[in-house]
Parts: sequence; C-alpha cells; structure tokens
Amino acid sequence: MTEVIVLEKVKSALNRVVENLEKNRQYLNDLDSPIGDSDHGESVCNAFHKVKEVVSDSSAQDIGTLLQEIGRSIIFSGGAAMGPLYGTAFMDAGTALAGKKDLSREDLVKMWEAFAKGIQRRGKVELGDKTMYDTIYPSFQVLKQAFEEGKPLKEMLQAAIEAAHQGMESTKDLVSKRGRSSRLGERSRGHIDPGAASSYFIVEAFFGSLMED
Amino acid sequence: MTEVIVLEKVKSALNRVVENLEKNRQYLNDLDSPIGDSDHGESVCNAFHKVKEVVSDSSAQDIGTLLQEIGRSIIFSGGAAMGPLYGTAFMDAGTALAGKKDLSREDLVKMWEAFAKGIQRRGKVELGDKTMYDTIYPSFQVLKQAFEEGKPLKEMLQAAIEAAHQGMESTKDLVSKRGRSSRLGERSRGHIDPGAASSYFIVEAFFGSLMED
Amino acid sequence: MKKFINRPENLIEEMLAGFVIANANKVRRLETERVLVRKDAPVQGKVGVVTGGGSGHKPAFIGYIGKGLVDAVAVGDIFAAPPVQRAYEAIKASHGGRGVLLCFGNYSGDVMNFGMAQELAQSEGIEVESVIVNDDVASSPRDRMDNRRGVAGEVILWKVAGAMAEEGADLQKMKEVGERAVFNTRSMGVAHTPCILPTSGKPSFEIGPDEMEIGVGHHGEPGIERTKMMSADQVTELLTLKVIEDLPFASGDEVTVLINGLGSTSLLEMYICVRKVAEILSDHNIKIYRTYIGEFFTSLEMGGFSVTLTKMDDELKKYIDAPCDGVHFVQH
Amino acid sequence: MKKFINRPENLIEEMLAGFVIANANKVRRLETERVLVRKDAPVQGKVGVVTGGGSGHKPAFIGYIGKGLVDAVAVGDIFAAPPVQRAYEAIKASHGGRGVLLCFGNYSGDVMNFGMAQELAQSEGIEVESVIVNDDVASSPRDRMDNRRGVAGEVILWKVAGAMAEEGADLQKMKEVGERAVFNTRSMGVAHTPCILPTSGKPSFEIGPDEMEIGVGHHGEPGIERTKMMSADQVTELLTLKVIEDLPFASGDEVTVLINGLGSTSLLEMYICVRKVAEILSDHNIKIYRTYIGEFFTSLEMGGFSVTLTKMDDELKKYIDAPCDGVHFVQH
Ligand SMILES: Nc1ncnc2c1ncn2[C@@H]1O[C@H](COP(=O)(O)OP(=O)(O)O)[C@@H](O)[C@H]1O
Ligand SMILES: Nc1ncnc2c1ncn2[C@@H]1O[C@H](COP(=O)(O)OP(=O)(O)O)[C@@H](O)[C@H]1O
Ligand SMILES: [Mg+2]
Ligand SMILES: [Mg+2]
Ligand SMILES: [Mg+2]
Ligand SMILES: [Mg+2]
Repeated sequence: MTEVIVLEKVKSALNRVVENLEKNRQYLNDLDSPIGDSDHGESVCNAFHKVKEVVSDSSAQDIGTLLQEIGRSIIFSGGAAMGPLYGTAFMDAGTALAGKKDLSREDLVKMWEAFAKGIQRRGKVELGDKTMYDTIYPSFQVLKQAFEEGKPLKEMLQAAIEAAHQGMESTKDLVSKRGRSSRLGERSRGHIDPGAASSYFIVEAFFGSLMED
Repeated sequence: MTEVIVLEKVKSALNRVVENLEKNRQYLNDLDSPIGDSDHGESVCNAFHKVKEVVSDSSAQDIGTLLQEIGRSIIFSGGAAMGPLYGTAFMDAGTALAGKKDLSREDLVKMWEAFAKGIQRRGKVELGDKTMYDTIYPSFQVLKQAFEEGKPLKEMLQAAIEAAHQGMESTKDLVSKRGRSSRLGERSRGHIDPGAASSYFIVEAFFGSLMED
Repeated sequence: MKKFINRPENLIEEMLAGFVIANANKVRRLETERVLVRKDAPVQGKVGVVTGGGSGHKPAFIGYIGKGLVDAVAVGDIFAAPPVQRAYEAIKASHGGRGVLLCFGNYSGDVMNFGMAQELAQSEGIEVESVIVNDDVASSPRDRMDNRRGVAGEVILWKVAGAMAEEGADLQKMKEVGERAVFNTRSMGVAHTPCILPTSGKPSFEIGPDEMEIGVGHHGEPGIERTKMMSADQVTELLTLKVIEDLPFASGDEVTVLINGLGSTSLLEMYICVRKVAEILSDHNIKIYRTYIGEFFTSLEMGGFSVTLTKMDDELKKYIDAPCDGVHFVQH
Repeated sequence: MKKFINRPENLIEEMLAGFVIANANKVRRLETERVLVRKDAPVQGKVGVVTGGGSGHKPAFIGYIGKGLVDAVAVGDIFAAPPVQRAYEAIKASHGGRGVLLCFGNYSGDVMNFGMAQELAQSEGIEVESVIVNDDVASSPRDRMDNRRGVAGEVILWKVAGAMAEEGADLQKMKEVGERAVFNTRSMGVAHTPCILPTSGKPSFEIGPDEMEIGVGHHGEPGIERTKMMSADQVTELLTLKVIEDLPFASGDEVTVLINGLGSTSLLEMYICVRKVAEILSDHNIKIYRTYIGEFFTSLEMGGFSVTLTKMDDELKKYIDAPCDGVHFVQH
C-alpha cells in the first residue's frame, strides 16, 4: 500500500461513509430515542445523501476544495444539530488541506485535527461531554501518536478506527453535558450517544476505505 | 298471591328495575358498541337513577300519578334516544292508570298496552325494526292473551317476561330500521339491540318483582 | 385507560367548570340547567341559534358559542343527546324576541329531545324552527337521505346560521338558507383507532392493527366497509369521490372544503390529504372557495378524519366569509 | 403504523403542498427554499418575525404565519432543525427594511443553524436579533436556565413579537420585550403515549401501559420522572406547582395560562385540567388574565399536555390582547 492518498481515493472513501451511515440509519434513530428525539439516523443520512451528489458532481481538483464543498453542503442544507457540526468539521478539514492534490501521512493528521477542532469550535464541546467529539477527538489523538511513532499509514488508520470505537463506547457511561441529552442528567447515563455512533461509522468507513489497497 | 297490585308494590318493583339496569350497565354499553355508540348502559342507568329518587320522594297517592311523574322525569332529564322513548312510555302508562290506587289484572294489561304504544308513537316504530319495541310489544301481546285466557296474575307476568326475553333475542337476526343502528343495513344483523335488552331488564325486574308474594 | 380525568361521574361537570373559567370572556352557564350560552345572551333583536348533542366532540358543540355563531348549547352526557328540559332552557335563553333556530344532527335522540323541546317552547309562544344536519353520505344511500347522520357538516350550518342571525336575518329566511347549506353539504369519514369511553374504559369499537373503517360515524358507528390501511392518497380519493358523486358536485362548482380531524390524527397527515382533495377537485373542474382544516368535530381521541364539501352560492359565500368570534372558531 | 401518509420521504413536501393550497389566502412558499412566508412578505417598514424548527409540531410552526404573528418559517424535517440556508432565506424573505427578529427554541440544532444564518445575514447588512425560548422548567434546574428546552412558550413569544412588529416597534425594543416575555414564561408537560415517527414507524419512546413521563419534551425527550398514571387533578397540581415555584409566580401576579395538547389528548381532558389550574392559581392569589387552551404545539399524535404560565405586565397585556390573523391562530 502506498503511503499517499489521492483525490479519487478520498472520493470513494466518502461514498463508503454514506453507505455505512445508510446501513445504520435505523440503529442511529434508535440510539437517539431514549436520550434524544429519534431523528439522528434520518438527519445524517439525508445530509450525507447530498454528500454523495457533491462527490460525484464536484469539479474540485484538490482534496481541500472537495472537503470544503462537502462541508458547505452539510452546513447549508444538512439541518439538525449534526449539520452545523459535521459541516464545520468538513469545512475546516478542507481549509487545512487547501490545494492538496494528495495527502501524506502528515496531511492526514492535519486534516483530522481540523475536523475534530471544527466540531469543538462549533459545538463548544469538551472531551467527556458525551457527544460525537468523544469519538472524533481520541481518533485524532491516536492518529497523531501513530504518525509521530512513525507507523505506516495502514496502522495509523487502524489505530484511529479502534480509538473511535472505544470513544463511542465510552459515551455509554457518561452523563451528557451538550445537546439535547444534556437535560437528562443521570438519566442520560447507560446509553451510547447517537452522534458518537454516527461519528464512529464515519471513521470506520472513511479510514477503513483509505486502508484498502 | 293476591291478584291486586298496590302502590307500594309498584314502588318496590320500580326500584328493582333500577337495580337490574345498574347490574347490566356495562353489558348494555357493550351491546351498544358494535351497532351504536356505546352509551346505552350509561344513559339508561343515569335516567333510572333519577327514577329511584322520584319513587322515594313522590307524594303521589295513586299509581297513575307515580308513573306520570316517572315519565316526566325521564323525558325531561333522561336524554339520549332512550329518554323520550321510555319517558313517553311511562307517561302514557300513567295516564292510562289515572287515579288508580291499585291494579287489577286488567289494569296491568292496560298499563302495558299504553307503555308499548308510548314507545311506538314516540319512536314511529314497528315490530321487527330491531328496537326496544321488539321486546315490549310481544310482552304486551302475551300479557293480554294470558289475561283473556283467564290466567292468574303470576302466570300472566311469567309469560310476559318470557315473551320479552324472546323478543329481545329476536332482534339479533333482524336488520335495524330505526335509530342509530339503522344506518348499518346488513351489518346490523347478528347483534342484539341494546334497547331491546334494556327493555328486557325492565320487564324482567318489574314483572318479576310484581310476581313475588 | 390513559386519560387525564378524575372520577368518571364528574367528567362533564368538571369539564364545563374549566370551560367557563377559561372562556369567561365569551360564555356563561345557566344557573338552573347544563346549558352554556353566549355571555350576552339573549341578544335582543336577533334570532337565537341553538345547538347541542352528546359530549365528547370538542370543540363541538360548546366551542362554537360566540358572536356570529351559536348562542346556546344544551350539553349532553358522553355521546348522549341532551334531555328535553335542557334543550328547552337553551331555546329560552337564546330567544331575543325574534325566535330561535335549532341546528342539530340527525340522530333519533337529538331529533326526539330537541323536537319535544321545540313543541314546548312553541306552546309558550316562542317561534322555533329546526334545521337537521344529515351530511354523512356513508350513513345511508341517497334515496334514504333523511336517515343519514349529521357529522362535520354541522359546523358549516352553525357558521351560516350564526352569520345570518348576526346580520339580522329573520327566522324563516335562516331556515331556508340553512337547509340549503345542509343540502349542499356532504361528508365522509374514516377511522383506524377507536376512542376510549371514559365512563367504561372500553374502546368505542374493535379493530385490527392494520385495519380501518371507511365511512365511520363520529361516535365510532360502523360505516360502509372494514378494509386494510391504505395510503393517504388512496383513502382521500375514496372519500372524496364518494362525496363528489353524492350531491353530485359538478364541473364549474365552487366548494368549501372542510377536513376534520377526529381526535388523534395529526394536522401533518391532514395536510397531506387535503393536497390530494385539491388535486381531485381540480381534475373535476371544481373550484375551492375556502378550506377549513383542523379538529372541528372530534370523537374524543379517535384516529381518523373526514372530508366535507359544501357547494357554494353567492349567499352562502357571504355567510361563510363573515367574521365570527367563537370560543374555538375565530375568523376575521 | 396507522398513519395517513404516502411515501415517508415525500411527507414534508406533500404536507407543504397541502398547506399552501389550503391557506393560499395567507401564505406562500419561496421558490428556492423550503420556507413559508406571509403572503405579503416582506412587509415594508415592519420588523420581520422569523421562526422555524423541525416538523411534526403542527400547528407550529407554519400555522402561526400571518398578520400580527410570524412572517417567515424555515421548515425542517421531522424533529430536525432547518439548515442554515433555509434559515437565511427566511430572514431575507421577511426583511422589510427594519431588520428581523429570530424567535426559536433552545435546541443546539436550532441555535447553531439559526445562529449561522443570522451571522450570514448580518454580514450582508441586515440587522438581525435572536430571542431564544427556554420555558421548559423540567429540562434543567433553575441555575442552568440557559440549558432549558423551548416548548409551548414559543407561542407566547410569537404572539408578543408579532403584535409588536405589526404595531411598528423597532428591533431592539422587540428583543427587549420578547426576552422579558420569555423570561416571564414557564412551562411543564406530561405524556403517557409516544408519537410514532413516520419515517421509521417506531414510537418516540417506550412506556408501560399505566405509566406516564413527567416533564417530557415535545419531541418525546425524557423529563424528570417516570410514574404511574395519576388523576387529572394530581397531574395538574404537580405540573402547576412546579411551574409556579420556578419563576416564582407570586401572590398578586396576573398570568396568561396556556394549556397545550401534545396531539391526542382531548380538549375535554384539558378543560378538566384547566379547572384545577385555576383552582391552584386562586389558592396562590394569582389572577388569570387570559387563557389559551387547545393544540398549539404538538408532537405529532403524542398523548399528553403541558401547562404554561406567563407573568403579565401592562406591555405584555397589550401585545397578548392585540388581534392576529394566523393560519391556525386567530384572535379578534
Ligand atoms: N454542542 C454540541 N457539541 C458537539 N456535539 C453535539 C452538540 N450538540 C449535539 N451534539 C451531537 O449531536 C447529536 C445529535 O444530533 P441530531 O440528532 O442531529 O440533533 P438533534 O439533537 O437536534 O436532534 C448528539 O448525539 C451529539 O453527539
Ligand atoms: N325510533 C326509535 N323507536 C324505538 N326505539 C328506538 C328508536 N330509536 C332508537 N331506539 C332504541 O334506542 C336504543 C338506543 O338508545 P340510546 O343508546 O339511548 O340512544 P342513542 O342511539 O342516541 O345512543 C336502540 O337500541 C333502540 O332500541
Ligand atoms: Mg436527534
Ligand atoms: Mg347509544
Ligand atoms: Mg348516544
Ligand atoms: Mg432532532
């Protein structure tokens, strides 16, 4: 496997994200039922459905521009809480990669840092608040660490996926501090956060796809 | 058993009517569900609850006046379809017995004829229309026949109760021509008419009570 | 039974107490009888408009009390016509010297009780006329129209009669136009979920988890047919076509459309359905003059809705358009 | 799932099509976005009032479009805040030269989407302010009021802001009085039956046959406590006391009472409950200024209701009393 990621690869990874979310639509709705309003699967799927169109219609020549277009699409026509959050994350990730036609291992870390910080800045969220950030931020940390340890791309991605999974699982025992579930106090404990789950499905499909030869 | 019915006897028979209806309140509601609006038990019980008060408060010195008071009570404060029907029946029965302090076997026939005709005139109803009239009219016919055959009071009453029961049962196979169920056409078949049933409970308790020594 | 009530036997009295408190600016209760009237009733020099029937249909009947609508309502028990005395007191309380128009649905209980009350009032010299609503096309064939139930079409009659009375029309004219409004009005409903009778805790009818009753009455009376659930468009087409062919409504007609929720069907669903009604009417070259959509005449929390069409003429347009200020029906 | 719909993915579009047809005299739809506006929007020389949120709350939000109320609504999917573009177009479409007031509920989705739309519009020179409704006392303790959900109290804000705009008030004044109206408004709800999400066919929450959720949100979010069903008086007392002690409302206060049905709770039940509200208020020497009762902000066909109190002052009285002519909210 090459250590460089090209535009086409990013495109097919994004399409895999859409498919993975679609596959988990009802599961995400169900997670959003006990501590939210049961729409998370619908909302992410509707927004990412449009992502698929952007990917196929985009005339972007570089990865940064493509991710910005995706971010704009999600921000402007996504809606729900997840729209501004994922939209900002993609937008900021694109900005961090301005002009890049392919991504080095380092670029990948930069991208994911911007993605995580995008969620943080839009959601004014911290680690442990029981949100999607609890999936995204650990996956960034691990990705960065693996990079600094000189691990090959595949191992970096694999480690990030695992961290995302753990991050998602970690939300189960947390009390929510942000978003709709933050009103439930102790009653929010014992349930995986739907946004943490959709974030995991994004990481799983995106990084998983990038890992393939 | 004496062949003459005194005012006090009528009063206790009326109280028994109220009790019998009360006992069958839910059954009457249930009969009114498939072909009506589920309120028949409530409506008759509410109206006859007031009958009990009239009986205990009445200063009437004769049976005719007592029945007229009861008829007025049901007409004026009974409501539903059954109110005007039973109210008119009692009113007309009372009128037929004007001034009577006790009832002979013949008076009983007169009373019941007026009762049946009261329902007919108020409801513009005929035999076979699948209404309370299908209980009341046969019970009158049989009562009259038993009287003409010289049967003793007890046998007259027993025969009338049986005829009322058969009359009620007969409504099961009929298609309704009057009242709420008349819109159902063939779909009204197969169900006992709730009014025919409440009429049976009236006859059963009233005549049954008069039969006791 | 999941209902917010206290003791079932106090249901109506407690509801009325709340109603009078909440709407003290528009209604009051007669001291002697369970009759609610416009606060300023009897309005002198105006024909009184009286209605009533069993309870459980809110906003009908008492929600229509107000200027340009109904003057007095005789309130029955759940699904039970009000008794004679009550109907009679409603007539008396709304008589402002120019007589009273009774507007009620075609149910033997209402016909008998209001009929006897009317006779009683007439015998005391009050001029009283009745207009009986029989708009439910599912409740008898066309040649037995006089046997049909009155359903949501009653709202149209109250609107027209109320506007006429406010304008100063006389009783005979109101009866004439009111009867035309009724004749021009046809309805049909559907339900998939019964209401629960608060007195007994039992459902008003039995129905399967994927079934609905076409042509249901608004006390849960069976209609024409028990079928499987259909899509919004299919149900709407079925109801609307039956209604159209009944009058029949014809090319070039103008109609008022009333989509009535029976209790727990969401406005969202009803708007999906009204879209289809409009499509069908347009296909028939029938023009929509005005649309009412919401809960106008319910059956407690029954799930379902009905479609009502009224053929308009210049006179009916005028009275449908007139402002009114009812408790639960306000129009500028 | 017993619902009158066609394909779930067409739900909102079909509903809007029906809405625009049925209410063509009052509303129109923007061509480019899923935004509904007052027919004559933008009204020149008047501050625009904009709201919006997820669908499924009818008559909210679009039923409040009209004179003396809301100018434009950004329509989201079922229970999903509308996206930025839509909120932005709503702002633009209602801007009549004197700026725009955004009035919406305190949900992170709405706050972020409307917030970004506001910034965008401001960057183009449109003056925009926001008033965020957080009236649900069950949704956070008093010291975390900024985290509370907005529920039926939104209706009070629309009424006040709409009346002020109609009267010609300026944006800053509207923000100030609007925020006071919100601060003075406290609500709490209860539900015993979830709605069914039309997209998935699943209930919005699980609940036992004799249970209810105290303090429920109007998307079915859990509240404070899961309890056994109680009598109308018990539930009403529980809700009303929590609401009273929150502001706290005090002896001598005058309040507007809003009893809001969440979808399938009958008006009959709500009137039984409002009777108890009045009793409790009277015990506290709190005077009822006006009462609204009905379905103002539903959760599809959820079973339950909420109690809202707004402490009145002379200014709020004036705007609550002002006439309005919304699609589903009309006042003389
Ligand atoms: N302020 C926030 N910061 C980060 N994530 C948030 C924030 N608010 C909500 N979320 C995430 O959004 C998810 C819910 O998304 P969604 O269902 O689309 O929104 P809504 O709650 O408006 O229905 C939550 O599970 C949580 O992960
Ligand atoms: N015109 C009529 N003549 C005789 N009996 C009638 C008539 N209409 C109705 N009934 C009787 O009344 C009964 C229903 O009574 P009730 O439930 O009180 O009235 P409603 O149908 O108004 O709810 C029917 O079962 C039938 O026996
Ligand atoms: Mg959600
Ligand atoms: Mg009945
Ligand atoms: Mg009845
Ligand atoms: Mg949502």
